[in-house]
Amino acid sequence: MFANDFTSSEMMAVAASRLLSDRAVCFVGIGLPSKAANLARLTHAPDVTLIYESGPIGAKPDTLPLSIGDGDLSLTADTVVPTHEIFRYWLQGGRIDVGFLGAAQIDRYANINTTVIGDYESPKVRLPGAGGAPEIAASAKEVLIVLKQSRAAFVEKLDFVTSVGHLDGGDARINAGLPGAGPTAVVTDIGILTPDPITRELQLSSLHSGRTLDEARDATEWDLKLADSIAETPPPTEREISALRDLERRTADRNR
Amino acid sequence: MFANDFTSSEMMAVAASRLLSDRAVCFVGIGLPSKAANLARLTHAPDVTLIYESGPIGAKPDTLPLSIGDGDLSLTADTVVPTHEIFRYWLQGGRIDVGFLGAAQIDRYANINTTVIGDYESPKVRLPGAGGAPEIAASAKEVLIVLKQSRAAFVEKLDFVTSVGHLDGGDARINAGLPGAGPTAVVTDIGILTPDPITRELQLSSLHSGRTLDEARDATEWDLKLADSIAETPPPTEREISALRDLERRTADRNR
Amino acid sequence: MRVGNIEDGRIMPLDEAVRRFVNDGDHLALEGFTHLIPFAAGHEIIRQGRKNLTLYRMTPDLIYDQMIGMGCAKKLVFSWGGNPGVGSLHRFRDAVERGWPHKIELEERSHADLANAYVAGASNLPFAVMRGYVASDLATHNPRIAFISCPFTGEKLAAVPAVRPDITIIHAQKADRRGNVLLKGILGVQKEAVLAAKRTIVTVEEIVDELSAPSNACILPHWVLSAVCPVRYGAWPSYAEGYYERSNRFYQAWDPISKDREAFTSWMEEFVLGTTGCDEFLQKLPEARDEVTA
Amino acid sequence: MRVGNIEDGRIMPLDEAVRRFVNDGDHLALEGFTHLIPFAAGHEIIRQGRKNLTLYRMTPDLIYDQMIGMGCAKKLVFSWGGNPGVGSLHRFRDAVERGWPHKIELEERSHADLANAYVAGASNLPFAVMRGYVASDLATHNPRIAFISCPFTGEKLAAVPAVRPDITIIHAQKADRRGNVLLKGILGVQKEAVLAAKRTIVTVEEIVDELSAPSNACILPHWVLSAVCPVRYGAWPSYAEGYYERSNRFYQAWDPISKDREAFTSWMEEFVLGTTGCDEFLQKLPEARDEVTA
Repeated sequence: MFANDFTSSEMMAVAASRLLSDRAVCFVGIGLPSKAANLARLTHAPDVTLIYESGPIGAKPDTLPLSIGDGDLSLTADTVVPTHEIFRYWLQGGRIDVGFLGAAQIDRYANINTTVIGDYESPKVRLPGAGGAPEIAASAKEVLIVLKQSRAAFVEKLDFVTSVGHLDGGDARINAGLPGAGPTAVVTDIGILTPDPITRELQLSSLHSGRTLDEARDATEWDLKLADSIAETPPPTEREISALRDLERRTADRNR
Repeated sequence: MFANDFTSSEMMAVAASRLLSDRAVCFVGIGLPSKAANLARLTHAPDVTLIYESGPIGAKPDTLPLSIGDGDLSLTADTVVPTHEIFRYWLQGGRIDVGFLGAAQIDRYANINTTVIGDYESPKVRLPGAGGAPEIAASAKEVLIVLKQSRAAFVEKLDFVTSVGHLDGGDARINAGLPGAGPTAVVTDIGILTPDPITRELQLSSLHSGRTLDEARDATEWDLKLADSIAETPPPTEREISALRDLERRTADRNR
Repeated sequence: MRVGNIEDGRIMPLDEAVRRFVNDGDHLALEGFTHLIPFAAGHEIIRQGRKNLTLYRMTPDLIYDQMIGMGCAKKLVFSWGGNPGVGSLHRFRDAVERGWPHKIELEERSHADLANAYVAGASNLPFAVMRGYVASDLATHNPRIAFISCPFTGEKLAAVPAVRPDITIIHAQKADRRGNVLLKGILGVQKEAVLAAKRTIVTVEEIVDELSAPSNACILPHWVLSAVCPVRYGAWPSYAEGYYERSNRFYQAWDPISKDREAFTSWMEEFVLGTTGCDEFLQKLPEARDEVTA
Repeated sequence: MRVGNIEDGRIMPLDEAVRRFVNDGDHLALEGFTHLIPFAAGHEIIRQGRKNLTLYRMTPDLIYDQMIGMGCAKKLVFSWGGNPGVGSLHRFRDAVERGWPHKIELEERSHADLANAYVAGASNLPFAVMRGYVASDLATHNPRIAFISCPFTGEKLAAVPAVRPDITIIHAQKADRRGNVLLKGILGVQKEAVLAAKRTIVTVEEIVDELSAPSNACILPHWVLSAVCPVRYGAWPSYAEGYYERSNRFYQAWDPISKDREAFTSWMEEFVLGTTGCDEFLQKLPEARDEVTA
C-alpha cells in the first residue's frame, strides 16, 4: 500500500534504500547514505551488513548517527575494529559489495567532488574533503550515490575530482585498473540516474512519482540524457514511510 | 649468600638472568632465554616486561612455557596482541630494549645459525629455522645470546647465517644499516663472552666459578680471544638458585 | 591532584604534561574518531598559547576549529574537515578561504592514506603502500603521494609518507596506577598515532586499581607513554563509551558560535582562556554543566 | 550433526567441509600459534587423502609433521619447524634430509616476513614492506625476497610477496548460529590468514546462541567464511583458552613416535586413518582420552 503524503526528500531516501539488497555488505557514508542504508535495514534488508569507516562492522543503530562514529554504532555492531583495519582488510581487501556515498558536486560520469568549489589554492568554498570516499569509490564492488539534484551540484565540469566514477566514460575506469565496477546508480530527489552500459554516461532511468522530465533537466547543468524507457519510481509504501519517520523521530528525540 | 651446590646449566641460567636489567623491555626466545628472563623477573628485575613473539606483552608465567604460545603466557600478560603486531609495532617499531636469543651455531662475531648443519639444499641436519630471530637480532636495541659452549656450536664458519651479529666485525653492522646495536654478551655454561669494542670479535670476559680457560678454549673451534682482565662470574646466590629450582619444579609438576 | 605511582612520575596533571611535552613548532596529532577526542588537552594547548604547530588529524573536528581560530596552527594535515552531521568548520574555512587569523598550509590526504600512514609510523617504516589515488586530483595537488611498482607482479600502487608526530595526544577510558591505559569502543587510529610519535600524552576518565580488561583489549603499556593525566569528561563534547554520550547538542550549538569571528573569540575568551582547566570549563559552560552533572 | 542456521548452510560437519573446500594441489594454510591449532581439520585432510598441497604455516607443528609424513605436501612455506620445547619435527626432517616419503620443496622465510605477508594478503596487496633480511643467508636462498627503495627517503627495505592461500583453516573458541566466530587469547595471524584466503573453514569448540564478546574482540563475520564446523577438542593436543590446556605430555610423546618411520606409520594408521573423526580419535588415543574426559 502506497503512502499518499510524502516529501521529495523522503522519496529520495526510500528510492535509495530500495537499491540496497539484503545480505549486501555496505560501506556507509554519513548523512543521506546512512539514512537510506538504515532504512533498508529496517524494511526489506534486515540482513544487510553496515560498515562505518570509524570501525563498526554490522552496526544496527536505533537512531541515525549524527557523526560517523557515534556510540550507537559501536554498541550495536557485531564487532568494532580499528579504523585502519576498515580501510586495509575490509575495503581494500575487496569485501565491500556496495559503497554508499553522498557528494557536493557530480559530473555526467559520476565522478564526484567533495573538496573545493572554485580554485584549490584559493577556494570560493572549502568543503570538508575526501574522507574515505576516494577509496570507497575505487574499491567497493559497486557504488551508489545519493544527493539532491540541482545545477550547482550536477555540473558540466567538476572543480576538483575527489573520488572517481567512470572517469571520462567508456572503458576508462577498467583501463585505469580500478578494482570495483564504479557507480551503478545516482539517486536524487527527482529521479534515478544510471550509467549507459557502453558510454557510462549517466542517464535518467526513473522519475519519482509526481516529478517531471523538465524538472530533471533544469536541475542538471549538462545536457541530461534519457534512458530508452523511463520508469516511474513507485512512491513510498506505508511501511517504508512509517519506518523512515519513526527513525527520524527517534533521532530527533535523541538530539533534543 | 652464595650457593654451594649448583650445576653448570644453573650457573648459565643465573649468569644470563643477571644481564637483564629491571624495567627493560625484553623480547624472549623460547628455551634457555625464556628460563633466564623469567628468573630475572623472579629475582632482581620484577618490573621487566617480557614479550613473546606469539603475542603476549608483559607475560608473568608461573611456570616455564614449553612453547612460545602457552596459555600461561596469555593469561598472565598485560595484553595479548596479534603476532604480526608484535613484529610490526613492537620489534620493528624500535621498542625492544633487549632481544634474548638462543642458537645452534655461533661464530666469533656472534652471527648465529639456526637453519641447517651442512649444505642448505641437502643438509646433514635440518634445524627448525629462523623464527623471529633475524629481525630480533637486527632490531632489538641490544641482543643477549645464551647457549652451551662446544666446538660443534662455537664454529670457525657458520654453515648458514640465519641472524646477524656483528657480521665480519668492526663497523660492518653499522655500515649495513642495521637498527640495533647487536649482541652485547654471549652467556655459556663456561663463561661470558663480550665483543671487543673495536673489532667486535667475541672475547672471554668472565669465567664461571670453577671453570677454566682451557675448558673455554677447548669448547671453541676458533682461537678464542681473552679480555684484558677476566672476571670470575660470582656463583649463584641462595636466592637465585632457589628461585630457579622452584621455577623448574613448578614446570615439571605442570608437565607431569 | 597527583595520583598513582609517584615514583614512576608518568601520572601528572594535564597542564604540567602540556608544559613539559608540547613545544611551539611541534608536529602534533590529536586523534580520536568522533569518540574519545582529547578536547581538554586541546583547550590546555590553547591556554598555554602554543604556536606554529603542524596539526595532524584524520577528521579535524571542533577542537582543531578552535585551535586554528586561536592561531595555534601553521599547517594542517588531514582528510576530512567538517562538523559531522552539522556542516562546515567555520574557523577552518575562514583560515583557508580568507586567511583569518592567518593563512595555514594544507596537506590533504584521504582517510585510507592517513590511516595507513599512522600504521607505517607505528611500524617504523618511512612509507605505506596502498591501492588508491588513481585518477584523483588529490595526487596532483599533494606532491607527497607517489606511485611505485610491485617487485613481483609489476602492479602500480600508491606510496604515501608515514606520519611520525613529535607528539600525539589521545583520550582514553582509564589507566591503572602504573599508567597502563585501556581504550574500548571505536578505536580509530589512536594506538597507531601513539606508537608513531616521539612523545605521547594520554588523558583518561579515571585512574583505577585494576584495568580488568579482556585479554585482547586495546591496551597501551605505561612504558610507551610520556604522561598519563586524569581528566574526567576530558573528551566532552565528544564522548567516552561507558562514561558519557556525545553532546550532539553542543556540536549543533557550535555552528552559530563559530560562524562569526567575534562570537568565536568571545566564546574562547570566556570559556577556554577564562578558565583554568577542564573542571572549570565544564562548570562555566551552560551546555556542559547540564550534561556532566546529570 | 547439523546445527544452527540450516538455510544459510555455512555450519556443516568437518568431513563435508573438507570434501567441498579442500582440493588436491591447493595452497593451504592451517594457522594457530601454539594456541588453537586446527588438528582435527588436519587429520580429516589426511583421512581424505589430499595430495600435492602447498602448505603454509609460520610454525609447522606436529600437525604438519603428520601431513608431511603421510605424503600430503608438495611444498612447505614456513619460518620455524620444530616440536616446541621438545626438539625436531622428525617427519619434516626425514622429508628434507632423506626424501621420505618423497622430497618436498621448501620456501623458507622469517616470522616477521610471513606475518607481514599474511597482513598484505588480507589487505589485497601483492607484497609487504619490512625492515629485515639484511646480510642474512635467507635472502640468498629465497629468490622471493626483494629489496626496494622508499620513494621519499631512499632507504632500502625488504619487500616480500603476500600470502594468498586457496584455503585457510583455523580453529576458534565458538561461533553463533549464523556462523560469526569469536577467537580470544593468543591470536597469532589467524584473522589475517582467513582474510587472505579465497576459501576458509573454521572449526569451533561450540556453537552458542550469543557470542557475548567485548566490543573490540577478534570476531570473524559469517560472511567471510565458507564453512563453520563444530568440533569439540578440535585443537587437541594444542589448546583452546577457556576450554582445555595444551597437552605438553602429548607433544613430548610425539618425539619417539615420530622418530621411527614404522612407529609413525602404524600410529597414523591406528589413530587417524583408523578413526572416523575427532571424537573417535580422542576416545581411541589413550593420552587424549585421559585428558578430554577430565
